[in-house]
Amino acid sequence: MFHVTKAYPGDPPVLVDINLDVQKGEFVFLTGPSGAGKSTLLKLMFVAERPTRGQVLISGRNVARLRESGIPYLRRNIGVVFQDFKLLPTRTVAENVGFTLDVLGTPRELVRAKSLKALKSVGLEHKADVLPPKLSGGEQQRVVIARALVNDPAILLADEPTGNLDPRLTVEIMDLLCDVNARGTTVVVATHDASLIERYQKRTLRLERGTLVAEALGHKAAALMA
Amino acid sequence: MFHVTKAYPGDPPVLVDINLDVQKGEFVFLTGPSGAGKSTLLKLMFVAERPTRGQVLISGRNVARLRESGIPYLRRNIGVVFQDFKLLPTRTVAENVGFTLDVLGTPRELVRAKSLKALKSVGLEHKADVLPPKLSGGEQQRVVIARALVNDPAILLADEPTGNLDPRLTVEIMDLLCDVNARGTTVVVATHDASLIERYQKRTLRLERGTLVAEALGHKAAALMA
Amino acid sequence: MSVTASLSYFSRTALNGIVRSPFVHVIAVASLAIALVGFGLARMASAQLDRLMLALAGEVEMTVYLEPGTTPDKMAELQQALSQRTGGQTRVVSPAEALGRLSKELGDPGHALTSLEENPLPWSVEVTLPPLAREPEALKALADRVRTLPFVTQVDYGQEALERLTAIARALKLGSLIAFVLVFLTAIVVVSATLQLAIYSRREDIEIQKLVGATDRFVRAPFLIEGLLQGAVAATLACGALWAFAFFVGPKLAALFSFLDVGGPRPGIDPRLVLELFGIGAAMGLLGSVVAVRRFLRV
Amino acid sequence: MSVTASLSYFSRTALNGIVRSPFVHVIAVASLAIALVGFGLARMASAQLDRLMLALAGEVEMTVYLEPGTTPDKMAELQQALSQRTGGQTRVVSPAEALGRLSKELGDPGHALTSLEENPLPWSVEVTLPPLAREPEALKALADRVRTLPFVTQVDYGQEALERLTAIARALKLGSLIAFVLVFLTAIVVVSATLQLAIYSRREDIEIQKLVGATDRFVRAPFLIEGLLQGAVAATLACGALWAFAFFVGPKLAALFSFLDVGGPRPGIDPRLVLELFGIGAAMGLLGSVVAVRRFLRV
Ligand SMILES: Nc1ncnc2c1ncn2[C@@H]1O[C@H](COP(=O)(O)OP(=O)(O)OP(=O)(O)O)[C@@H](O)[C@H]1O
Ligand SMILES: Nc1ncnc2c1ncn2[C@@H]1O[C@H](COP(=O)(O)OP(=O)(O)OP(=O)(O)O)[C@@H](O)[C@H]1O
Ligand SMILES: [Mg+2]
Ligand SMILES: [Mg+2]
Repeated sequence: MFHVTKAYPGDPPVLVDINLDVQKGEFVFLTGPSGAGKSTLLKLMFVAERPTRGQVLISGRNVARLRESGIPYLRRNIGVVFQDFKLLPTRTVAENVGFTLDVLGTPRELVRAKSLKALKSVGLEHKADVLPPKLSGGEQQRVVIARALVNDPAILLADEPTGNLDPRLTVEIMDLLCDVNARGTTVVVATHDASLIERYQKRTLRLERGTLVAEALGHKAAALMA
Repeated sequence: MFHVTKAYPGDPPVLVDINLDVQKGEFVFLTGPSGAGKSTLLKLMFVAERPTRGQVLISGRNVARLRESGIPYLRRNIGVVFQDFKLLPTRTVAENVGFTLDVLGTPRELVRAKSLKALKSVGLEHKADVLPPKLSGGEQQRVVIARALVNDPAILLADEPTGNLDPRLTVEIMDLLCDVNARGTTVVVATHDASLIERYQKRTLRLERGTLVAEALGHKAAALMA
Repeated sequence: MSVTASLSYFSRTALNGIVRSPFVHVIAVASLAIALVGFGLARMASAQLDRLMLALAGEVEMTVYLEPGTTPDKMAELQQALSQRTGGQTRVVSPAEALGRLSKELGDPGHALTSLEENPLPWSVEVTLPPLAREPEALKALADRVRTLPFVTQVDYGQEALERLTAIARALKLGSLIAFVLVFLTAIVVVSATLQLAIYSRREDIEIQKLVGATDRFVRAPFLIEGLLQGAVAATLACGALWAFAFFVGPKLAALFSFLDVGGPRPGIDPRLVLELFGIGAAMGLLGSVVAVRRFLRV
Repeated sequence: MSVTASLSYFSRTALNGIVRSPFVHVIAVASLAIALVGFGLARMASAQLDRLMLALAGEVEMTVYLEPGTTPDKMAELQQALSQRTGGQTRVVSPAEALGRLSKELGDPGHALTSLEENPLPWSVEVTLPPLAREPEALKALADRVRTLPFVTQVDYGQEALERLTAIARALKLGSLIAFVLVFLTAIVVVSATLQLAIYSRREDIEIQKLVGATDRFVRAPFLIEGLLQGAVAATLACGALWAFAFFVGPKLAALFSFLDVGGPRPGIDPRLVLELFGIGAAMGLLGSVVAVRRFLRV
């Protein structure tokens, strides 16, 4: 799904000559120190940023050259958990989650039902009608996860999805992501949490200063992080 | 520093009859599941929220009844690392950090020098003149820590200060907080990270659904979290 | 999604937007309403001004003096010719009548005039001119032509007074045109500024909408509906304000000119003006939204 | 912190604010400037209107007709009395002069009047009235008093024409008052709205400032300086616009009234008006900031 990529949004290049291939239906961890370029890499897949050079192939299409008007249709197939949440502070939690469905033109009742189901899967159905600023950090993070999952996307990009969650919830959420993956969704998770990488034993890519320095499975990768 | 406290910001009480005493110069971890009320407890100490009942004593003064005009002076003695960062997107990193000093009326050159020093302590001196939205999640988190430390506060409240940091940086930042504590600052850290609690062996308070359920040292507390 | 379903979704979203951040909407509506009131006042003033000027100008009459000894036959002939040429009503005035009027105009001291043995005044024809011929230039041309008719010795039409009134009318027209242009420019600046700020305050919404895969059209639709609604509400408010103005201030203004008999009772507001206000309000709201939302669609 | 140091800090912060989000500031300045231009135009129009009305009213004269057989002594006495009472210039007109004027006014056909054997007109005194006495009511009272003087038979002063002009003047004054009030209300709404939105877009800044221990005064100061600056810039722009208006449009307006001799060359803009504009601009900017910032200081 991914080919040759380079990107230089700032003055010094943030990502340098990345080569990477994620299979359909795969579960991949992306790790690396703060500022390594993990979020940037995810943004490229999502066309929130365009690569300076190289190409990003998703289902065989080079999204790096996708024209403006095509972007929304690509994004509808990708669920994203943003590191900085990006919740609308003036809409209720259920509306925030349902947003992804509204965009697809899903009928109103169905939107509400599906949103509540997604919220339930992250344990927040009781907060459906609350405004995001009144939620705790971990609750907000789970809302974002619910939003990313609500329309069963083909690809799920999760940027630090458990940074604000306690260990028990972290495991629950990761199990949820594994379930989603088992149902066919390609999942890419950027994380700093070595215990997760160790626990789930998935393919792990390590970024450092914009280059891919290691690719390993489970505890080998976790060992590298210490 | 703390006495009897209760708080009900929302409909169901978020914190119920909390009793807690933090000594001057102590280092305390605050832990508990998502939505337990850790952030709310920190906000009470900071007078960002007022308790519905009970009192919060800081250096012998009941800040729950502090009048509006007294709040700024209290806050100048408290450094805070917010869970949601709260950086000004239109000011550079150095300016954001220097903000705390500007408020105190520190001369301009000194502000710049001190800000750079604080940024250096979190490893970000090279990003001093960048705007916050151009930083990675972990970088933003470190800027907030630098801002909280820049004026050597008497009390440091840190809400999930390492949620977006890789293990190596997490240890660096925690060591920094320990240094600050060693120099006499009272430090309260809210965190989900069991490995931190285990590693640092400090007094740990566990909140669950608004009540203090356990108080233990180091790995005993960490064991409870699994 | 069916058209009705999406329309209902967009309307709901627009209404939600209005309910949730009433502040910016109140401001946008207020500025639109003020602009429309300005426009409506300018229109009403311009209409009133025309009527007022007609009334102020009063009856414009032309007096055509005849040679002594013109026979009644010739007079009738001339009267007809004048009627045709000017399109106004004509009336023959005898020297006796003219003297009577003159002495009346002079008041008491003029009384002595009626006792004169010999009437020094000539026969004349008075022409009441239709409004079309009242422009000073047209009148001058007409007078020149009439002067060449047989038996006519002189033509009089209060040239100076007419020119003065026409100048006033022109100045008022120009003044109201300037005021109108100013009001309109202000309105456009203010409305687009407020709407830009209103949408600026929602750039986060737009950004997030685009991030979850909304098309530009999808993002824009609720804003356009909001703009339309704002325009309609503003037009309603403006109509109310104008009606109140016509009701409370109008009579006072009219009273000042009561001696002029400006015409029947003032109509509240012209229904055409109401339509115009709604049309312009909706157009401005829509246009403002289109322009304003465009700046924030590039994410 | 010393006063100069904090002033410099606040000014720097204010300037930074302007440089970093120029958009809201441009809008605030634009709406302030428009409001000030409206104010300035209203002031200029009102001043011009007064001069214009004086010119339009022309010379107001009162003619006092005397009894036949009044001796020159008595006339001189009366003349002096009238001078004192009215404060205007007086002039005795003989019947011959009066008849000559009348025949001239009547034009050609009136020529016959000069050939009359017996002059039917009385002696009279003409009083040119000073501006103060030109109000119709004052004039009427004056005429009534003059009428009771010895030897006076009648007093004439073109009552109708004067009333007409006065009515026009009043309507214009009322109209410009309404326009002025409208412009001013609009200005206040627009300015406070824009400033509120401008500050609304910075509520995050305020919140964070307060969270790191800034006092209300500390938060407010840069906004106040911004408001002052905006007011000053807006006043400068408004002066420029008014000057351009006086320079380009003024002569055209004046040309329309050239026949009236309104007075010497128009002064560009009155320096007092410039001062007023700066004062009002600064006050509005400041007030707008104060009001707007207050809403966001409760965190
Ligand atoms: N919009 C931008 N403009 C310029 N530089 C940027 C921008 N976004 C990110 N960067 C820089 O790119 C680098 C990589 O950022 P990125 O967010 O990809 O890091 P990350 O791996 O996600 O880090 P973290 O684990 O802290 O979230 C950082 O040094 C950051 O300062
Ligand atoms: N402003 C608010 N108004 C109403 N309810 C609130 C508000 N802020 C927080 N809450 C509620 O209070 C509860 C505790 O929130 P708090 O932020 O203290 O949790 P936390 O322990 O910090 O959780 P996390 O680890 O997820 O950050 C949550 O259920 C939250 O929904
Ligand atoms: Mg990141
Ligand atoms: Mg929290």
